[in-house]
Amino acid sequence: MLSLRLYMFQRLSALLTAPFVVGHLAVMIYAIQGGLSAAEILERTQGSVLWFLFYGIFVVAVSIHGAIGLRAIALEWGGLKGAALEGFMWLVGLGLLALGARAVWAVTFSQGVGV
Amino acid sequence: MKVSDIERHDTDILILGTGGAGLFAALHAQQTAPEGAKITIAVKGLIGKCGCTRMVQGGYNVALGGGDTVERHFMDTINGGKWLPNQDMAWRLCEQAVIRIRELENEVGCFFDRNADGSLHQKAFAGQTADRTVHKGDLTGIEIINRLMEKVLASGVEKLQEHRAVGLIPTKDSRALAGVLMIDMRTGKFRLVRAKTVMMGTGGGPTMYKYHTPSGDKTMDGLAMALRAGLTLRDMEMVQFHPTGLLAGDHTRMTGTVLEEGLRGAGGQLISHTGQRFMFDYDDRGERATRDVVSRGIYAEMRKNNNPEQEGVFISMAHLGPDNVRKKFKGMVNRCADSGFDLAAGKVEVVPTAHYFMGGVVVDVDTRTEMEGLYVAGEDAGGAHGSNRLGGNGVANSTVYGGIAGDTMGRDVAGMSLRDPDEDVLAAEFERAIYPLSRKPDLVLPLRKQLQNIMWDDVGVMRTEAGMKRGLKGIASVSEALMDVGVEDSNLAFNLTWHDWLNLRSLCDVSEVIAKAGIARENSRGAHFREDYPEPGAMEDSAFTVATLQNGRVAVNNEPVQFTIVRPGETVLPEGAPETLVAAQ
Amino acid sequence: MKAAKGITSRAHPLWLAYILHRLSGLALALFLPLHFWVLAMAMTDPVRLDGFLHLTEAAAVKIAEFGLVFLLAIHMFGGLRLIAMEWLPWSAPQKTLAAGATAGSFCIAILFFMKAI
Amino acid sequence: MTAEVLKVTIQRDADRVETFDVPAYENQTVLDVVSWVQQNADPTLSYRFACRVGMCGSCAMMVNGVPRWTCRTHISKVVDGNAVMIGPLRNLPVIKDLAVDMDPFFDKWVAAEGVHHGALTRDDEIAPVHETSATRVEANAGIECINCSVCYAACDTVASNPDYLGPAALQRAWTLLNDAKDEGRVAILDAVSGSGGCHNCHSMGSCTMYCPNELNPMSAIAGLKRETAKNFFKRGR
Ligand SMILES: Cc1cc2nc3c(=O)[nH]c(=O)nc-3n(C[C@H](O)[C@H](O)[C@H](O)COP(=O)(O)OP(=O)(O)OC[C@H]3O[C@@H](n4cnc5c(N)ncnc54)[C@H](O)[C@@H]3O)c2cc1C
Ligand code: HEM
Ligand code: SF4
Ligand code: F3S
Ligand code: FES
Repeated sequence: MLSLRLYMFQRLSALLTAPFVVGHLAVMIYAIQGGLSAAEILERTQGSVLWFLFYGIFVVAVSIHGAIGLRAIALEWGGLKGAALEGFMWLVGLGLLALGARAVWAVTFSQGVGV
Repeated sequence: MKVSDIERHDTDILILGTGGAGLFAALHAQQTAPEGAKITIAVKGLIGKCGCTRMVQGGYNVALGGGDTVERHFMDTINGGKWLPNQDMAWRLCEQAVIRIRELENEVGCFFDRNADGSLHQKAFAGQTADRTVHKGDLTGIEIINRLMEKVLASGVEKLQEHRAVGLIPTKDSRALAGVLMIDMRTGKFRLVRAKTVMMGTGGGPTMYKYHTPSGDKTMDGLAMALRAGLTLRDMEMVQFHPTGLLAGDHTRMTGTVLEEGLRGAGGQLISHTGQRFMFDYDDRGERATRDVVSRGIYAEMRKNNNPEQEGVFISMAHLGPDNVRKKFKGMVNRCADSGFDLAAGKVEVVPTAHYFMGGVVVDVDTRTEMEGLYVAGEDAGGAHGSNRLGGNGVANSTVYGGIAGDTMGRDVAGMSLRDPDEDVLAAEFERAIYPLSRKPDLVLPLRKQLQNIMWDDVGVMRTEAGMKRGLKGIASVSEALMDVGVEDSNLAFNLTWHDWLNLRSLCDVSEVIAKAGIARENSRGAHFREDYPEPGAMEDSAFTVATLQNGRVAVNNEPVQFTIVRPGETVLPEGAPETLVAAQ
Repeated sequence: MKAAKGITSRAHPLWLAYILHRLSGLALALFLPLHFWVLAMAMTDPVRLDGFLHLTEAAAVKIAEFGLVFLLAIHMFGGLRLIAMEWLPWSAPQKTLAAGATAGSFCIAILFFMKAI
Repeated sequence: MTAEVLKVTIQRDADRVETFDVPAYENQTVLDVVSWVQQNADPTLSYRFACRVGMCGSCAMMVNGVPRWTCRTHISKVVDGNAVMIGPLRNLPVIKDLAVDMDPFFDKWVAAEGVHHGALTRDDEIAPVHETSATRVEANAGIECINCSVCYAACDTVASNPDYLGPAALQRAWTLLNDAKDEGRVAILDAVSGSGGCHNCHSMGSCTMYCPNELNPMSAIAGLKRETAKNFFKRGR
């Protein structure tokens, strides 16, 4: 029961996500050389407003996109309907957002504003 | 099952059938009926998905200027019908077609093929003196019926789908119609639908011939019901054969289906069993002669050959270039390919095939019948075509008169009320329909084949008195044998075998009328060809046959044609009008 | 899954593209919370995060990650393909696009894999 | 075909199949095989057909799991050895045996505004239309649909989302949207943007793959998505 609005949000958030995914992948391919470590990640991201924005927007877009996506699957394969379906979508969306926000916060500003 | 089990249902306007006639009647009735009038449409199949209007290929005849006029269309129709048509009906057909085609394009939303300048494209079928046939590729009927069907589905009329009408039930004094007895085919239950006005548009359908084109649901039910209800039928000997039906063997329903006229028009050649072209032996227009002439030519060749292994003749297109044929006749080529034939490069076996029924119920120009409350339009109504229907006049006829029936009913219904049925007739019709359920079950199909062979051999493309008399005996014996064939009654829901039985019942009843009317006409006109009377007779003395049931027996009489608009030898065209406007091919 | 009943001949490129897109989206959506949870350890338990990150050395985990990147790539290309066909006024070379999307995803994933080794 | 006898298995109920031995003949279609069973072996077998030449769209069934027009499918094209499995068309309620209730399909056709919205009347001249204009070409692409429901049966989205209007109805809406004579633009766009609308389609393409008429509902639906998206930006809804 994807109406036009949900459809548009999903497509637009997908388009928004795409450059971030590419960026993220590029960083991963670059970063993974020589193995990953917490320090390495944090060194890059701690205290950076840019990285905060990068991952922040990424998380918001993906939460919207993923929630609407799972809604379709819940409807078609899970048989959810009506309020249960909408509730499920919001739960997924807000859940992803919360977890994502926490993660972004963790890798950027959780130790205070750095250099 | 008992008579008391019949469910009763009331409506104001009841329409039987959803071909061009039925669907147009529904739309027009809605436009003219008083506010709140209930309209019900009942049909043997699904709305818009049965009947022959959907199968129309070539197109729709209408005079739209460019030199062509209603007068010219009318003269072609009269000439084509060999002076037998009811002239007022033929005139109304030609005149109203102009309005109906605009209605189809503008209100119903059909799209017909255009010329490069954006105007409607028109072509000429055989027998026409102007490029007059409007079409949508070679699938004109699909376009017309799909669009009409949408309109009707969206209009909110009451739908009784897969409801088969089995009997017209009059009032006690049998002056007026009270309602129609039906079988709800999905459940096998009976339903009497009372209505103030009923339009019958069940579309005839000469499917009692071994080779036939109409859809499987058409089995002359309407005419059989009308006959039993005491109505007068006219022109019942007039069965049109299409020259090129696909011959794909005994065991496929594909056999008999039409290979379109356009193939011959484009230069397709007919080849006999000896590999020779033969049509020029019969007519100097060769393969491009009219349907009746080509049908007889093919039939004669088949008789010469008389080989049960290879009955038909062949149509060959390959000389026009297989790729060209594939492009121009994609639909036909694909259809042939599905049954294993290569129309583009090879040759395909064909036979004449029963296509259209010119005969039908006698009506006035407003589709009213002798029975108050009953209206008939489309192929069920007789008169507009006389002895032969021009290609393209069939769908024009059903849509024009269907609309007229809707308008007429919409107006008449205001002053009418529901009538009480004659319960005795109701009981008799009910008993008639459940008759086979109490007999020992047996196969229906062999009898149907038997009837089809008899009609093909003895009451077919070429007829003689002796043949038709033999045919009558054959029909009677099938008819009798049918009464000994029962149908298993364990489950009557969607029981096609029961309906096969009822179909054959209608076909037997009407076959008898066809043969009797054929015997009564001792000359050859249009579709009716008597080897023992090959001459057409004097046009001035033209008469048409009328058949009625009198004391349980079919009686046929002749009635003189009233030349209300034009007399033989005269024309309504202005002086000096050219013979034909069609450019020589 | 009612969808599995009835029709049996689904194996045509566009249907495969659809199911791949759906399964990859589903897998991504399931993986994402895990991913977030692990990253959030940066805040709560940096040592354990390192422990996890070291795991990336193990072959099994490598392959899992390869799969993940592959999923992400395949889903992205598949999704862009869909949006392109829906919003851009062309649609004929659908199958080519579907194949192209899969091929592109493979390239990225393999690149990732090579670097990872 | 080499087999002299076909093993024809027919789905009689959700969980009951029956197998019949049917003599093989030349030029036999799937419809002929089904008819043979009803006419000779089991007189109570139910199915539907009318035109027998691929024009009416009332004979579609599942043949070896694939939706097809049975009247136009030569049996040799589908037999597996000498066996074939025939069932009622998918995604529609079964009335009995092989006959399904097509009403939901047509209800959705109407719900998608699949009906002409005209401003002209029978008193107006027929408007000139150029067959080569871009919109006419687009409208013509889907116009030969015979509403057989084969695409509707092929689509998994229809199977799992009862509200989804389905490929044929949406294709009709797209045709009308491109029809210069049609005045229902707003109504159509609204109808296809609702909860069962075109946005449910996942472009899985089974509709286009199996349409016996070689039509392309998938691309028509993509067209609707494009138009509705454009409209979204313009009207903000
Ligand atoms: C293959 C083919 C091609 C043709 N091509 C052309 C052409 O190119 N041009 C042209 O002008 N004409 C053509 N015709 C003729 C044309 O189709 C008919 O003249 C016309 O369509 C008849 O319309 P109708 O409404 O009277 O009947 P139909 O369209 O046949 O409709 C009859 C309806 O009545 C229903 N019915 C039947 N019995 C019962 C019952 N007992 N109870 C309830 N309902 C019942 C049927 O199911 C059907 O819905 C062609 C015919 C065929 C078969
Ligand atoms: C890289 C950018 C991405 C793009 C371009 C993209 C695009 C799309 C598109 C167009 C759809 C709609 C499919 C349909 O309706 O048939 C979709 C569905 C989906 N996406 Fe994404 N997506 C991206 C990233 C992601 C991510 C990171 C996730 C993880 C949460 C995700 C999860 C989903 C899910 C669960 C669906 C539903 C699948 C379905 O309905 O079949 N997507 N995506
Ligand atoms: S689009 Fe094709 S498959 Fe679908 S209903 Fe129309 S003709 Fe049948
Ligand atoms: S199969 Fe169904 S999902 Fe869309 S492309 Fe066709 S409607
Ligand atoms: S019987 Fe009409 S399409 Fe098959």
